[in-house]
Amino acid sequence: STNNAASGNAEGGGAQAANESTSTTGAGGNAAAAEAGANTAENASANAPKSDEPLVVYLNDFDEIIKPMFEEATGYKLELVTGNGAELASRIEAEKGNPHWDVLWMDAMPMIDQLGKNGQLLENWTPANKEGLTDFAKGLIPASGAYYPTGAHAASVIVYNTKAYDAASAPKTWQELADAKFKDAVGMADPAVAAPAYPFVAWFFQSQGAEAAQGYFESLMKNGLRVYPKNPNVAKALTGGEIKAAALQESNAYTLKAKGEPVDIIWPAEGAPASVRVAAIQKETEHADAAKAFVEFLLDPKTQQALIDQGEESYFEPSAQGVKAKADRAAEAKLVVAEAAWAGEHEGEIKQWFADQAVK
Amino acid sequence: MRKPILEAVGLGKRYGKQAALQGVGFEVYAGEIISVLGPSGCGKSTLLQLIAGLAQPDEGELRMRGAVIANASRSVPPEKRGMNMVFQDYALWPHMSVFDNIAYGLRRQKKAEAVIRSDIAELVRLLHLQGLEDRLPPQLSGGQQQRVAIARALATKPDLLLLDEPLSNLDMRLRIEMRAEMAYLFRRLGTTVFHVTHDPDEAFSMADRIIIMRAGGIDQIDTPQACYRRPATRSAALLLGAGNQLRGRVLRHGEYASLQVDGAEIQGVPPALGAAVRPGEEARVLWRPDAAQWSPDPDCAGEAVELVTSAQAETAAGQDSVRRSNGREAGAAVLAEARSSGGEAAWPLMADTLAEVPKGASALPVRIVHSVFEGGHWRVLARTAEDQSLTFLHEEPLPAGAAGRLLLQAARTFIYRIEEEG
Amino acid sequence: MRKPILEAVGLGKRYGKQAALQGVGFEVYAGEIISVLGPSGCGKSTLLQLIAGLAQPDEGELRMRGAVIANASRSVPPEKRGMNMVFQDYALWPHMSVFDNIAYGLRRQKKAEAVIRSDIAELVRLLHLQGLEDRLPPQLSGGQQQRVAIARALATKPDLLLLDEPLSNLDMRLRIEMRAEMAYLFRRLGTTVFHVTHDPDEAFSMADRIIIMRAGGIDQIDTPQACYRRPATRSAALLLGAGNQLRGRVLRHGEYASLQVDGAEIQGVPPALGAAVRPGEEARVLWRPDAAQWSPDPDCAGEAVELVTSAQAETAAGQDSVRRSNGREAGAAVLAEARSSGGEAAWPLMADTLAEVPKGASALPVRIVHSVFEGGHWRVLARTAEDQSLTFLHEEPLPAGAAGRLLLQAARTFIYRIEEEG
Amino acid sequence: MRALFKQGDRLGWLMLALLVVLILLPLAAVVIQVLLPGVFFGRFALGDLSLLLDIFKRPLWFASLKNSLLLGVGTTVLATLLGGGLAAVRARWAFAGARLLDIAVWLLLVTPSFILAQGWVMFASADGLAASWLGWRWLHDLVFQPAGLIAVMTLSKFPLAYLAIHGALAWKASRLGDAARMSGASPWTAWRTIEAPLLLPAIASGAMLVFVDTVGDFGLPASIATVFRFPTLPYSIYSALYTSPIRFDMAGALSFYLVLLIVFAMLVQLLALRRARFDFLSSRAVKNEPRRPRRGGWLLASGNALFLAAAIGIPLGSNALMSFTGSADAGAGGMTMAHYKALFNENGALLTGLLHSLEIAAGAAIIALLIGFLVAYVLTYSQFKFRRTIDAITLVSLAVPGIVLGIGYIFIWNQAWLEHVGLLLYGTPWILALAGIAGAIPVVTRMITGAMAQVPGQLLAAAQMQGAGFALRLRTILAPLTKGALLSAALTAFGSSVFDLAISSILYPPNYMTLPVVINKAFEDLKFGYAAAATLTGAGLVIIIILVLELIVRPARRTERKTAA
Ligand SMILES: Nc1ncnc2c1ncn2[C@@H]1O[C@H](COP(=O)(O)OP(=O)(O)OP(=O)(O)O)[C@@H](O)[C@H]1O
Ligand SMILES: Nc1ncnc2c1ncn2[C@@H]1O[C@H](COP(=O)(O)OP(=O)(O)OP(=O)(O)O)[C@@H](O)[C@H]1O
Ligand SMILES: [Mg+2]
Ligand SMILES: [Mg+2]
Repeated sequence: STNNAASGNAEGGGAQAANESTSTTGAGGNAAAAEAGANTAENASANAPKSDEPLVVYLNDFDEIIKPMFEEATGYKLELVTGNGAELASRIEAEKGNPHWDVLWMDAMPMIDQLGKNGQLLENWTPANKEGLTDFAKGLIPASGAYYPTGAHAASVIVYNTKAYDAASAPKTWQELADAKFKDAVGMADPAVAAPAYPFVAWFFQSQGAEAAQGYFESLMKNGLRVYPKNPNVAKALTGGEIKAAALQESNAYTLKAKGEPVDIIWPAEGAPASVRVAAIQKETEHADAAKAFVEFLLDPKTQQALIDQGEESYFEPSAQGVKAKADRAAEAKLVVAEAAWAGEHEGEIKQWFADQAVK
Repeated sequence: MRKPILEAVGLGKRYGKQAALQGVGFEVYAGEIISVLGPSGCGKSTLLQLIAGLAQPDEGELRMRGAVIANASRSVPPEKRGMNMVFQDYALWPHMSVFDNIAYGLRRQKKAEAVIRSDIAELVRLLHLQGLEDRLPPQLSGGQQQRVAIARALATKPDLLLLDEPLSNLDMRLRIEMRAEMAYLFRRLGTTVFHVTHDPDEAFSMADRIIIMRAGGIDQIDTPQACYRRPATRSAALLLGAGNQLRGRVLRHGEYASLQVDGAEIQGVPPALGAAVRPGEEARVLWRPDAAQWSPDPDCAGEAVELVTSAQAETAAGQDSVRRSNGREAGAAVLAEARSSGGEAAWPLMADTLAEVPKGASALPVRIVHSVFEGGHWRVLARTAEDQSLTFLHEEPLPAGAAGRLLLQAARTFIYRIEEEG
Repeated sequence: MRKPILEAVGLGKRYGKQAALQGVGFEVYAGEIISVLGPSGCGKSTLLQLIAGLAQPDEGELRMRGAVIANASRSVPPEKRGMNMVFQDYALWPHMSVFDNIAYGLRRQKKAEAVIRSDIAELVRLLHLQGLEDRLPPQLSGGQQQRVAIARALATKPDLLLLDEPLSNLDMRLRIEMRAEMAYLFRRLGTTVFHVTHDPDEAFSMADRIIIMRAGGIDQIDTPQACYRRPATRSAALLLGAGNQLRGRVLRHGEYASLQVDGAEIQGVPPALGAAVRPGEEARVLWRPDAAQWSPDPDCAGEAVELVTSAQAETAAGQDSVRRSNGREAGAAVLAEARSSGGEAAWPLMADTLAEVPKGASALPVRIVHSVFEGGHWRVLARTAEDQSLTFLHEEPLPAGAAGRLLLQAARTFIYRIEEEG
Repeated sequence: MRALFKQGDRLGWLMLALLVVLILLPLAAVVIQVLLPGVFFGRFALGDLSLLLDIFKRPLWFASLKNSLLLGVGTTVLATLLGGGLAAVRARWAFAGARLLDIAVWLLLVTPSFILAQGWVMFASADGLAASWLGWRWLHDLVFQPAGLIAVMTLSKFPLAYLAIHGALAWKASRLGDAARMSGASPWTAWRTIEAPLLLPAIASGAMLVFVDTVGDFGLPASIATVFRFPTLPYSIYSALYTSPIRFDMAGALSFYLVLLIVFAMLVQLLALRRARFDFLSSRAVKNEPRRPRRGGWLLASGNALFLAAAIGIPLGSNALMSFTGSADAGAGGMTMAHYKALFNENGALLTGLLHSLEIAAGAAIIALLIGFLVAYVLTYSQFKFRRTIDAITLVSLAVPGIVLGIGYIFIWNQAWLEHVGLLLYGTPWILALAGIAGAIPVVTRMITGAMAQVPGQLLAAAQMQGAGFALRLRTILAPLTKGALLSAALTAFGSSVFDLAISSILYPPNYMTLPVVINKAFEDLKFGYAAAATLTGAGLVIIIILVLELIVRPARRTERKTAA
């Protein structure tokens, strides 16, 4: 992409940067909006009636802090729709005829990847902050540039109740969860229902092949695996004693631990399948400048640092270089990612397989 | 000529397969009181429902002041018809006090509260409901509920008032008082009234015209007198009290027809409607229990007299000899008077020469079964030679088994063809 | 001596402050039919409720076959009393067909289904409900509902049957038929019956004894004849048809008392209960409209005759002269007959010498107001010299304004003290 | 009465139109995805109709259908018995704590089912309160199995039956019961054969509500059924919707089966109510006043207390504990008011959410009451041809998971052309109000229909004869006679839509948080204490509002009695 250089110097999602970047995209339809973005809100309203409308972002986390942060930093107004990943996905799909969102910022990379494939996302735009991303993050950016990762966290880590096990007796690898030692003691979220659980199983299916993965999960189920609708249910079951160990979303796990619950976290050596939070812009957005400014803002290391320091879901691996992860987050946290395109394509059948397991 | 306020043409109404009304037509003139008489289940309430607009006819048409208010395809809603109604089951609102029940219609008319109060005070007085204004309907007796229902309907001073057996739950005294007062009130207000009743006396005393119904149709519409004197059908005759009916074979036909009944020849008025009776065919003869006069057979006379004597002894001395004037039993007496008054006596009956049957009358031999006290008279059950049973009224009880003859006046004896059933 | 099946002693029941019943006591013998008569709201239904066990007395006691079944502290539940009841408002179950309504009690008795079917077929026939067995109650006419209610109560063949105005919604013919059939049935089955009615004829024809109630208490318990001949209270007299009442001042007291009423002296039967009337005090005189005989003043006679003549012309020729035997109007005729029959004439009245008043009778000068047709007779409204109004029955209408005298028989004229109100 | 027809017909069409717009259209929009998957995005490719038959091929779907049916029928039977029994006892007798029963019923009704489920899980799980505090280890196995699920469902759903039946008990058919006693029936037989059957319309309504609500519930079965797999239709719908590529067509096919279940239930109801009449209110009808029992008052009181301890104490007690400790493990942490404090200091997210929810719920309840009342009128008194259709539609929004309906709402109300006519309601709070109304209609209509069945048309006809127009008749005769049910219906609608999560989470406009969204979010962020505190506070507030409203409307009864005495 040739455009990214134009805003290479920009740090933060300033109005200035947005102006420059759009002026070079050559996307004529956006010219008016671009100009408006460059001026103050009042000026803008005179030229383009839509420009003082807020930017609408659908997101599943960080809703408390992102709005003031962004508005303060850029002067754009922001409106948020929060929800869990699955609900938002449905909503986005249902809105397909007349989308209300300008930017998506969710940890649902396979789904967003599919949106890109269906041509719903703004492509061929390179944010200035792309260069500042880590290699791991850069590796996740699709060729079309339809979305950019803002961070990644483990869709599942192994968490155990310290009252039941100690560091020695606790399960340490994914494989171990199928061990008879842990019969009737392990829980996880239902990939058919809980959005974050999908990247977890997708990695098994992609890396091990469908059969091996199915064999693995079947062995877990035979071992009395309890499948809860969502991760919070798993967390409660774990602290409540219903189960003793679980494959639990990273942020949930650390939240529990931070609250003083008797749990401990194990990062399996083979890696924890990651859920990648990405940001994407709607193709037909009428607020392209603000949208781009928002994505730039998210890729800004300062923003990411702020999210880690103040955010609710602060346990993640930042995508920008030079950002320090949470201090109590394991240093050796190894993330592995199922390829987004692959995961997106196979999502239907894999989830279906899991849903059908519910019958057995 | 007066224009009718309400006209019905060929009204029909069915419930499922069953026809509750068919081919009903009549006219009602402003200010008239019409009483509808008919056996239970003949469609009286259904007719009122159609007039009220609470049901829609399946056939025919209803017009009010010339404008169609209901036919099979359209129906002016009840509240726009300016009528009111007393329902057979009262339909009082259980959640409202007596006062509110009565005031409801007045409030709908947006009357001032003071006017409402005084109107209701008046109605409450008229219907003897004083002191009950604050009760709820379930706290009233049956008759009180019925009176509240009447008051509620009278309150709105409707053009046309529909009354469905409005006095059925009242004691006789109140009923007679109420019907007199209501008739007076309606005439004073010029209210047109359509009044269903099962009490012929009520119909006679209130109505300008009577509609006699049977099995969903109308048998007769006429003045009370005309209906009384010549009921159009057997059913009408039965309704109007002609409770005795015997079968016989027609002998002669003319101004009076005559029938061979169990050996005796009975003269009577032939049917006013339909085909004339033909000699030889079977027919029925009907008369009111009070239209027959008992005359004992000479050989039994002594017995009968004896019983009368013992009955006299039973009562307070001296009262009995005049006790008889009470009522419907007095046929013989009337005849006696007619004779003694020297007028053109149509029935020159000698009280002592019983074999002689007066002109215009017939004699039917009967045997007494038993006697039932009914206040002013005894109701005597008897049987004819061929065991058809009948009743008549007599001033004293008659001994079972006594034989004698009943004298029936031709003008008050009605003959109907068998096929005019109902 | 027979033992009573049901005894009531000092029964009292109040609704809030208002006493619906007080001090009610009576005895009922097995197989008796008791009719309860009383003005609307006097407590008849309440009394039935107490007997049925649906309400509990506040005072007094009810015994059945000697055992207490209800007093203020205990009450045998209704289903254990072996009674059944026809409710004034029928209380049919809307969710059950006619058949199921009637079968309910039989099913409770665990009768075989075949027996139930045949029992019900019988009842359905008796009550003319053929073809309605599968209907739901709201799909019946008022009279049909009432008959279903009767059938339901008869079905269980109770020891004691309570009937609350069971025939009020039936036409006259059916009413007379039903009461005869029911009386026959009860006597055959030996059912003891407690029967509330507002129709004196019904009471007279069905009852062994009549209870006359007023304002929560009992005024009279006696045989129909005795009640008819000497109503114990003014209220009873009114209930039993003595609808005329005038005020006057007592002149004399004795076997017959006499009253000065608007200038005339009227003789009548003094009250049977309570203190005797004292000369000088105010009192009321009551009589039945059919117990009075009209005699026109000589100077008006021509006018009256003329009207009679025109009335004759109005009807079919030849009928009119015998039309009069119809009914309650026949006082004069009776007298005439009495005279002509040569018996010990108590009332030697000459039809042409009107000034002469027979012994045992009184003459009251009146002036005619108007006449109302009532079937067999006309009801004539008249006023006394001092404008008290009254009615009597006459065979023909009388011209308004005509003056004349009413002849009242002392034995059928009742005198009551003013304080015996109600 | 029959003449209320014409009016009924006009009204019938109006109501049908309204219900179609509010409920059927959105649902149809989803179901039609089976036929025309792209219809709302301008693609008219024919879908694969064989999807509808997949219910017999896919093990999951088939099991879901079976389980839903089992759960629905089981819960319906038990909850109707329980609710009906309680309502009968409550209406007949006055006993200590009777008022608590009412409150408990409202509490259960307004609390979202996932919160109730959570309470049960906390209590009954292997290391839960029952095991750790009371040592009831057996409880775990008892609860976590299909029968246990049905039991828990029963304890959560009986309020619907209770309210529907209690509303219809406002008037007493005592004369009819008396007639039965006279025919030799014992009090119990009289109740069984006369009084209870006369309540059949209300019982059927209650049962229907329970059935439909059970069949449509996702949260509770999903949470309880973790140990034993027990997928239900809503589960399958969720998994279809939460699977990308998102399969609206599958959700549509499954919703179609939910609708079939309703039709099935309605057939059963039709059979039960066939040909009978239940209008017993006459001039003799008296208001039902609970009496003190002669004996056994304490039995009722303690039975009630025990029952409340189970039905309310367990699910809400566990949550309450959670709200004070933030942890299911009661021993840890100790008691704290922190969560409650937090409710009010986090820049008021909860407060504004709560206000939004109350606003929407109040508006929705009032409008739904109006619609429900008119719909019930059409169902009860008119001969409108499509009465059954109306009847069926009113139930749909309860059975079909809110998210499906929500998606339908998006389809319908987010079409670009609507913008030109100013009706682009999606994205505005109006859409929530509409959805709220749609959600409230089933409950409202059912409850009112049950009570209305008792009022004979004759009473309306009488008013009509007095010159009262349609609206007036409804206002002065029908509404007062069904007042109890109307109140229950409105309050139920209000209470349950305050917490209606599914619909609001998919439809809420940007920056228009509602209470359930806030709570759900706290839950997802593992702020269990906060979530519990927010739920209890919200529920408490709603209950207070409900009780106050009841106090304002109900005492009319007492004054009425005074003037009567
Ligand atoms: N809803 C209904 N469904 C079916 N049949 C009905 C319905 N209502 C009335 N009927 C029948 O129609 C006929 C006429 O009924 P209607 O009520 O008009 O009689 P009625 O003349 O008023 O009798 P009654 O004097 O007993 O009140 C009756 O045979 C009755 O059974
Ligand atoms: N529930 C009640 N509350 C208050 N008063 C009542 C109640 N029920 C009846 N009453 C009153 O008690 C009196 C007696 O009523 P009851 O029903 O016994 O009269 P009734 O003799 O049967 O009259 P009717 O012939 O009119 O049916 C009436 O004045 C009535 O108003
Ligand atoms: Mg009728
Ligand atoms: Mg009564």
